[in-house]
Amino acid sequence: MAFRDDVRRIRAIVWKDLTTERRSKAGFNSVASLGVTILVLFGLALGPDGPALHDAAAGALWLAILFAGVLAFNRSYQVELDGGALEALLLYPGARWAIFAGKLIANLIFVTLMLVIVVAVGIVLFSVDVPASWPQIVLIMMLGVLGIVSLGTFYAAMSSRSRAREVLLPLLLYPMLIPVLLAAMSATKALLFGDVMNEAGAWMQMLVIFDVIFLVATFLAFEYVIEV
Amino acid sequence: MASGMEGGGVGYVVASYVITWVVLGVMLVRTVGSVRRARAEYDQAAKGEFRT
Amino acid sequence: MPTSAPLLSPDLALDARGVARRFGARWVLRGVNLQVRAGEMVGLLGHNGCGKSTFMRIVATLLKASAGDCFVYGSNVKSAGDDVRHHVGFFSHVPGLYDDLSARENLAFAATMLGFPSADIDAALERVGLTHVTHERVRGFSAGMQRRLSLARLILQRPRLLLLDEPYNNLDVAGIALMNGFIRELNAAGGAALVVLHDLVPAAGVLDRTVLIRDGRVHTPAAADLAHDGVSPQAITLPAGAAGIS
Amino acid sequence: MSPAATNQFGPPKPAPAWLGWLAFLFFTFAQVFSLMTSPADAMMGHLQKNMYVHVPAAWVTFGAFGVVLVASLYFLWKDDERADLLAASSAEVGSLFCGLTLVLGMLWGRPTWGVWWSWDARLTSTLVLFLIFVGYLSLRSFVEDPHRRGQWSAAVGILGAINVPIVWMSVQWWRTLHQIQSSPRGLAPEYLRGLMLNLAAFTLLTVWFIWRRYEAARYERAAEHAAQAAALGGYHG
Repeated sequence: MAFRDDVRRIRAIVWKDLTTERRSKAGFNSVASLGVTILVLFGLALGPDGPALHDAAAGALWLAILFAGVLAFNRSYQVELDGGALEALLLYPGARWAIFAGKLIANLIFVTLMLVIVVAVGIVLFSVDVPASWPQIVLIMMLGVLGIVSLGTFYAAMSSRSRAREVLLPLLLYPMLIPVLLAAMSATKALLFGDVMNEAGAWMQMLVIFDVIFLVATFLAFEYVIEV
Repeated sequence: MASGMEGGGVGYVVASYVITWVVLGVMLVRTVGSVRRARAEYDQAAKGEFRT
Repeated sequence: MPTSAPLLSPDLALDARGVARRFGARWVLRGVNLQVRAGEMVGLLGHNGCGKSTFMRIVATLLKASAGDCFVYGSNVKSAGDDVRHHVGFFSHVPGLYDDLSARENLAFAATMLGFPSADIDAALERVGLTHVTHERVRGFSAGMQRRLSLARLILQRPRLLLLDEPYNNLDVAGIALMNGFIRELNAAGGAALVVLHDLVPAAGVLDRTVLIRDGRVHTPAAADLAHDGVSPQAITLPAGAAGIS
Repeated sequence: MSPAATNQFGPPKPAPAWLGWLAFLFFTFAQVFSLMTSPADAMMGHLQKNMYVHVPAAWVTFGAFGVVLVASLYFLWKDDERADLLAASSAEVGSLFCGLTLVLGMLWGRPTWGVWWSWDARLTSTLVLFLIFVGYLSLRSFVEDPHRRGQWSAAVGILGAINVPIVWMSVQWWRTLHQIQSSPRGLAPEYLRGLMLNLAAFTLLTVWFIWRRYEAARYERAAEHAAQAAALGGYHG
């Protein structure tokens, strides 16, 4: 009963976040364009040399997603801060984790859509040959995005409500994301090069473990950061 | 590992110890200073309480 | 109403015992004791920054008290926040609406979050007089319209303890009548209300008594107290026998 | 009586004066002793002596972070502000030792491996730990409200503590796939004695530093309470 209410609340929050995001149009377009711009900058930094670009493609893709994603996380709380909506949100009965779950799912959809655009552009810019194992790459991307979004949604709940939020979120978030990013980058890179050392599977396992650990930790700790 | 290390690297060792001692010294001075300052502030506040 | 908390004093809608709160080094509330019985409407006065809103936010579980205990229908706001949130409706000075959702969508979201997904949203909108803007985005609403929409959310919720923080701000005469009608209706159903005010006139005939927060504590005001805090001395006579004045 | 009433506290019990003297005298003794007694290493020469500062500094860094973790968990559990102050003091001291560890590691790495930095698991996770300390301390400086600061920094501290071993694990993996790890050698007893002495000395120093920082934080908090009580004539109503 109560659980079904919470599921309904999660759905409502996801719908609300995505609808407001869709209607304020500028949001998604600018974040996705930023992701593409970062890719272009990486391309310029790594030189016109074809093989070098190909080598660095996996890392550049993930960093572009990370840098653009950070903007999305703060934005998702900005909606709540305008007009004191967060106060109203916290006044509704129901479990606190439902709020986190709703925001997390909305951010997951948002970042995934952005990822589709960034990856499409990245394949062209970095002359990536899509390997036969592309379904595995898609799976790794979903796992990596899940890790980034769960920690990002959690830390943005604090940074968006503090002074200096632009600095604070990356400062807190990036060191926490090192394991997830390392695993995601390594797995993607291995698969792009045909996984000759058979390491992609192991990286994927680690990614699953990291995701589970960080999801559990952020779900448990969310109540402490959102109240107060 | 390089074997031509005997006698070499003394500069690095000296630097390590100097840095460690300087850092600890600065920490000591600052810590003692902060306790003293906080203590004085507290004593003043507590005295104010008795006056009123 | 579903409650699982032990009922310490179920006939008390609100029971605050020594509630204190500090911000940094500043103690805003220094031991508020206030009891509100079910069915009682209490006005809360005090000059700006005296802690009225802070107290309301503590009761609404939005802030934690630094010391003291506070119970709503027997549930501790600190340890049984979720039970308290089932009872409390908070009308704060911020609208708490989403600018890019329409009036109807805002209410539908609120209804789901409150756990009443099948609530009659159109009836609530009609009651606050916003039927003509049902599908318009809140971004274009005036401050008064936003207040009315927030009131519609309270109408959906029908809380047992109403916390109103300066509810008459930005409301026109019709809006004030609407607000008072809603308060009386909840009162008739046995609900209680705590109303923060800086002007007693619009609340004439609604309140059973008024209290004053000064120096972080609750006082029962004398006329001189009210003058000190910027409320006209005549106002004190209003709540007692003022049913016919407005 | 209520749990939050524990957040009303007076001045702290000061750290005993002898502890400070003991810590610094013992530290001086340990340093001199280990420098005098250890012969030049066959492989590393005098560079080996870096061990007596580098290893203990790393050890107390992780110890201090352990205190942050435990104090943060206790704070969320009991809502006792003193635990929050202890976590903050420990993070301040720990971050300094963490920075020291990194610098000393570079001063060891440069003559040994020929590079200032190598991306191995130990170095990288120490660097990440330093970044987490920095994030933790800047979060504290950006949030004024003590309730909020306590809960937020406790959450950041706990998640950071979870993260450090995970970083270590993932970097270890990353490295073994690309390059062979340098295997640690066993330590001769004449070096071990000096190392143990220094480990004990650094631990004692750190305990004293954290205690004094905590003492200062407690005085500051108590002064705030006292000033308020004086201005308003007591708070218990």
